[in-house]
Amino acid sequence: MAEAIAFYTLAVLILGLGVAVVTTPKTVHSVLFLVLNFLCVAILYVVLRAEFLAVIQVLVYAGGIVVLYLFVVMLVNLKRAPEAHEDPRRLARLGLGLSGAVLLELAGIVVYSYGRAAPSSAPAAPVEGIVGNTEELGWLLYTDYLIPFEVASVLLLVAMVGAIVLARRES
Amino acid sequence: MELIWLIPLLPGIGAALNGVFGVRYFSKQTAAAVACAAMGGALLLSIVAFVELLGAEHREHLVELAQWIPPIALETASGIGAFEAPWAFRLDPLSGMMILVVTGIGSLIHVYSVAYMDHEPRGGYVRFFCYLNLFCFFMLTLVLGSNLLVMFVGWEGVGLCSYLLIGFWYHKKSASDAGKKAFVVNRIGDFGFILGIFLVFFTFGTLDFRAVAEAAAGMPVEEGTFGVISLICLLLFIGAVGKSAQIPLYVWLPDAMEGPTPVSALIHAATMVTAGVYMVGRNAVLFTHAPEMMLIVAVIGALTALMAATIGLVQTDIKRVLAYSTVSQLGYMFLATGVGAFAAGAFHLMTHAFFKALLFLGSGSVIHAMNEEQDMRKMGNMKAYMPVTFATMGIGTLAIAGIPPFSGFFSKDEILYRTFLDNTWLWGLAVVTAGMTAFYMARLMFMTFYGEYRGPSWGAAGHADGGQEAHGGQGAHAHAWHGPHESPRLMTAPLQALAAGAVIAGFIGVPAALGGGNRIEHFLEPSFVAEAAHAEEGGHEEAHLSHAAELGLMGLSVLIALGGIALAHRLYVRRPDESERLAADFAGAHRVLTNKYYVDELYDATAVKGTMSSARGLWTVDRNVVDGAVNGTGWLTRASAWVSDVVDKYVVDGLVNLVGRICTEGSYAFRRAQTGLIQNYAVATLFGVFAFVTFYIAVRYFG
Amino acid sequence: MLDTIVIPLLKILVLLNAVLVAVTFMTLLERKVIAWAQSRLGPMRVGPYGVLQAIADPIKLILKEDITPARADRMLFTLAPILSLVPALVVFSVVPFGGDELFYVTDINVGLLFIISVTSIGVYGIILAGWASNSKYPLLASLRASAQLISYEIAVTMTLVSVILTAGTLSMVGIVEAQQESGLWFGFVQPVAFVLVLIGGLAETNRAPFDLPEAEQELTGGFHTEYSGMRFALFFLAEYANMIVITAVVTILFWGGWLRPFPNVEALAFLDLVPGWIWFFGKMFVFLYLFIWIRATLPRYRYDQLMRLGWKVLIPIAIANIVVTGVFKVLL
Amino acid sequence: MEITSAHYTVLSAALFSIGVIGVLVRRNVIIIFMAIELMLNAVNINLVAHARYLENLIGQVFVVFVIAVAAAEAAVGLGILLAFFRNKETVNIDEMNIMRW
Repeated sequence: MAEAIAFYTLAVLILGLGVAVVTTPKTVHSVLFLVLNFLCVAILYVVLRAEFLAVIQVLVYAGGIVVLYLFVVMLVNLKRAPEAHEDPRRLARLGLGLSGAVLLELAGIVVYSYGRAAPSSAPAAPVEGIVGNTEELGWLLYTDYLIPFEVASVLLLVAMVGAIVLARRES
Repeated sequence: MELIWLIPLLPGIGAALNGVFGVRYFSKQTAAAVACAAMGGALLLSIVAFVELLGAEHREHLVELAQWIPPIALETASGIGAFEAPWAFRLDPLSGMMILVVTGIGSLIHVYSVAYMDHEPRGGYVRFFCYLNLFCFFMLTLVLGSNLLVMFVGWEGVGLCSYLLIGFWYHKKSASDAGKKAFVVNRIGDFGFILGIFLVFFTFGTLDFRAVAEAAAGMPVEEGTFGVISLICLLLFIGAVGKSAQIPLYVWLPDAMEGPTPVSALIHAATMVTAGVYMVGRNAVLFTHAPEMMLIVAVIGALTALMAATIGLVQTDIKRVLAYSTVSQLGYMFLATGVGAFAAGAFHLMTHAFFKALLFLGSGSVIHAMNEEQDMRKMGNMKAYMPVTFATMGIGTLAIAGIPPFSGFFSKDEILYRTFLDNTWLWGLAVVTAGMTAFYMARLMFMTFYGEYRGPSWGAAGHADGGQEAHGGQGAHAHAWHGPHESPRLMTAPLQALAAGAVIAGFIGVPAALGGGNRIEHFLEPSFVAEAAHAEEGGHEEAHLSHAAELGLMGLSVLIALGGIALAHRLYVRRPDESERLAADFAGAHRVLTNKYYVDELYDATAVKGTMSSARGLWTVDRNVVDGAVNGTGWLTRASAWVSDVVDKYVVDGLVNLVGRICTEGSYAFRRAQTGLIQNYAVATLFGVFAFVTFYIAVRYFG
Repeated sequence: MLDTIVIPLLKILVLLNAVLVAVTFMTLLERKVIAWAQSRLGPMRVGPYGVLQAIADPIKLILKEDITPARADRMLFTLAPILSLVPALVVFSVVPFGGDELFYVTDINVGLLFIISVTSIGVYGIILAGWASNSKYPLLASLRASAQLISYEIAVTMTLVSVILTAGTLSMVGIVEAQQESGLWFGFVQPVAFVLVLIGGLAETNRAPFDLPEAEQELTGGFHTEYSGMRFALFFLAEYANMIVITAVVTILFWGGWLRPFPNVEALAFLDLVPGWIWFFGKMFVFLYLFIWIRATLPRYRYDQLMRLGWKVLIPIAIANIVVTGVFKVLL
Repeated sequence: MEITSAHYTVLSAALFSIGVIGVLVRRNVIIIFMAIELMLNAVNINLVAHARYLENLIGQVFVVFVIAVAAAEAAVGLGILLAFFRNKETVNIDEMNIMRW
């Protein structure tokens, strides 16, 4: 029951904020909604017993990536409205319709298939309730997924170098 | 004897020096000195080598310088053999005699040339000595070569030098034509020679003379048959015929007189033309194993001797008379070899070298004195002007006529004697020839040196007259002619030396009938027989007549010779008009002889014209048939190309253009898709997702 | 029901009030200390020795007119101070003031990470404040501030990694317990980390000598130039709350939290008579005093020096510290 | 009223679709980037939910990588954006078509 309340509240928030991100005309507001969206997602992670990911979500997404967006929004000092020019050939409506259609299809598949098969219920929460799985995750990351982990770190290094090179002013 | 390789090499070095540096840097004196020094050195070495050879127990010495052709596997009659040829020189009695002849007479002629060619400008002078030295180099290589291939190098080399020297005055068309003629005619012979070499290798698996001789000695004598040895001999003899100017390839030699006189003396009298005889002698063992070929050789020799002598009877050009005389004498030598008297042939070769060189040089002296006049009809009474030349030439004439005790008598008489033993018919021809020889030589002497002076008067007028037949170099310098005169010392000295040789050379071959030991024959004997055969047949007694009969034959030939001289004296000294009457009486025969039996014309009409007309015929075939075929093919190609073109233009190009058109037209439609709007592309991607999901649903839930 | 909702709510209530009260008195303390440092008396009028100044100030701020600039982004202008304060307060939910469950709201297993991540949210308040003011100085100040915060956050987080390595847990309670087990405060084990965290903490709270965002001489008052009244008070609260958070964290991580000195030495067992929370607040007070002391003593950094210090000194040292710690951890 | 993984899946799909719509409809590149982040988050929700329901931590491991890639993408993407903006003074994607020629 509590989970249901949490889920539906968060779901509504997440979707609503998502829509707000996409629809808000002002970029800064959009960024703000995105942060809130991510925070809600983080809370959803906590609901899903993924505390570590929740914290990481906040730390990396909210504290890092979105700050970056905010910076860029502020650095991009536009003299005219960002979406002033519209190419007549763009197929925005078709895209909208198609995404809607895909969503409906996917939802249909999910509902239909879950309606037929016995829906898998969440396993019982661990007794301790509050003990998380951070250590377990750490073990997995540093043993079975060591190489992907290292690759990801190299990717981040490359991205860092690339970003610096790209953003640096030609002197 | 170890240094015999230096004998050919010294003139070679001389030629190289004169050829590479001399033409540009040497003065006349230097060039002459180099050439003469080279020849002198070669002569000295030859003498030393010959003396050592005489003292040696085994009179054969082989010096192998280097590998020339490394062993190559080639098929022979007896399986796979190794074709190899070393640079090797062999000194044995025959080659020893030859090198003495070549270097000795060569040296004298070099000395003679120093004076004779004095009128030449420096470039030509040096060139002449270069050629002369080169010739000696090749001639000595030919003589000393221990195998057929080395000999062939010399053989071709002397051919080349002969060509160069005949055409020495190359601005004169007749001279260059004569050079080419000599070269081409020699090629015919060389063709046979090299085929013979191939066959020798194929048959015996080696080219070394000694090895070939040993191998051939082991084979049966081809009596009455014409086997492989006979074929080899035929081919080799063809080569010899070309080089030694025998029927039918003698035509080049008279024309070769276009060259300078020393050249005629050295190459076309003393040395090169005898190479054929030498080569046959070298392969004596082969020839003795082919009796049928021996007969052919003898017959051809006898016929050549007779024919050349008859032509010589009526020639008026002093050098041509000598040329035909040379051909005739070469015929004698082949006659000798043909009857198995190799030593006699070689003996005659040597004596002939002396007296014919003497005669040529003498004639050169006369020509020199007459300011390049060669026609005997314009000479006369020359003995008054040039006694030394007259005396020496007289000795030469007596020698060639076979008057004892001059050298020609001994050698010629030996040949006649051996021929008589073998074949009386041929002996008859040879005796007739001997008479003719005496006649035309005496005629030459009488026309030149006796009677009244018939030449042009000297002074300015004479110069123009004499200049007509003069060589190109003559007109180049303003040398005023002051009438006939004795030649300088440098020219007369060799004449005297040769005259001495012509007198005494015969004494090394005094026949037994005259109390001599015929030493030359015994000396040369090892060269003409295989060692095995030599040991085996050492005690073989040859058929011979009694001394009395032999003396009778000698007397007969001397008598005939004297008769010929007497007739000439009557016709050209006492009653000169009678000769003209005779010529008029026998106008037809005289014309035939004057025109050398029309052989040149015959060759021209057959060989040359035939070649030309067959070439023309082939050309016609080529134009009509081959070209027609080619053109037909071309036409066919063009026709098919036209068809292909049409197909290509309308079918293939149509397809290609259609594809292109489709692409072009299609691109007008499709290029609208490239809007540069990333989102449109993303929409396309999304459409893919949509299509995929739809398909999935259709298959999964409705399929 | 009681355990899961009522008790925590009560705890939160008490904690919030305590923090807010503490903050008000912090302002007074600061004014006093600085005054003493400058041989002044500080506030003396309100109450004895000016003690009641701590209450007068908030009242003044609340009563002041709340001005919103005409061209400001109203929504963000309102939201910014809240975004600034809330994370600072939220952090307290995982700060244990004593070993007993009574003294903390919750103890999650990623406590330290939680603190780091939530503090990182605080930067939004500053950036949005600057942006929403639609004014040049606040915008510049906010950009400076956020850049500074992000830079030093990296250094601090990396430094904390070494502490986590030493403790072997992310839980705040667990870290204190680890110090009890080892018998040594981590301040002695990780002195370098302590200094780094202290410096980083100064920078993160925009305290002198790193108070660039509020540099009056350059920016007329920093990102909150356009703010007044209650909204300004919220920023004020947030700053001091952050100070308290930093001191609390430093206390917990390096100085044993509620533990007495030398917790394993039996001879000093009499020190246990003093309750743990008093030890805790005592230590915190020392650091708070240190912060004020530093402000009164040190001059301000230049901006490029500040960034250079963060990126080229602190971060490399932090990384080296991690490596050294890791090596010792493996070897011992 | 039990919450099953289907709920999370539908939530994920919906958030993803919102992201897709954002990418396709908006012309501001920054917002498009953010929409992409939304899509990534939708994926993450799905992964975490199924990690829980399938009792398999690999889903969470994957999320870590997704976040890392998202961070890299944001850094490079925004770097490109800044470089582009310096040259063309625009963030409108309809004006970013110079590569078309």
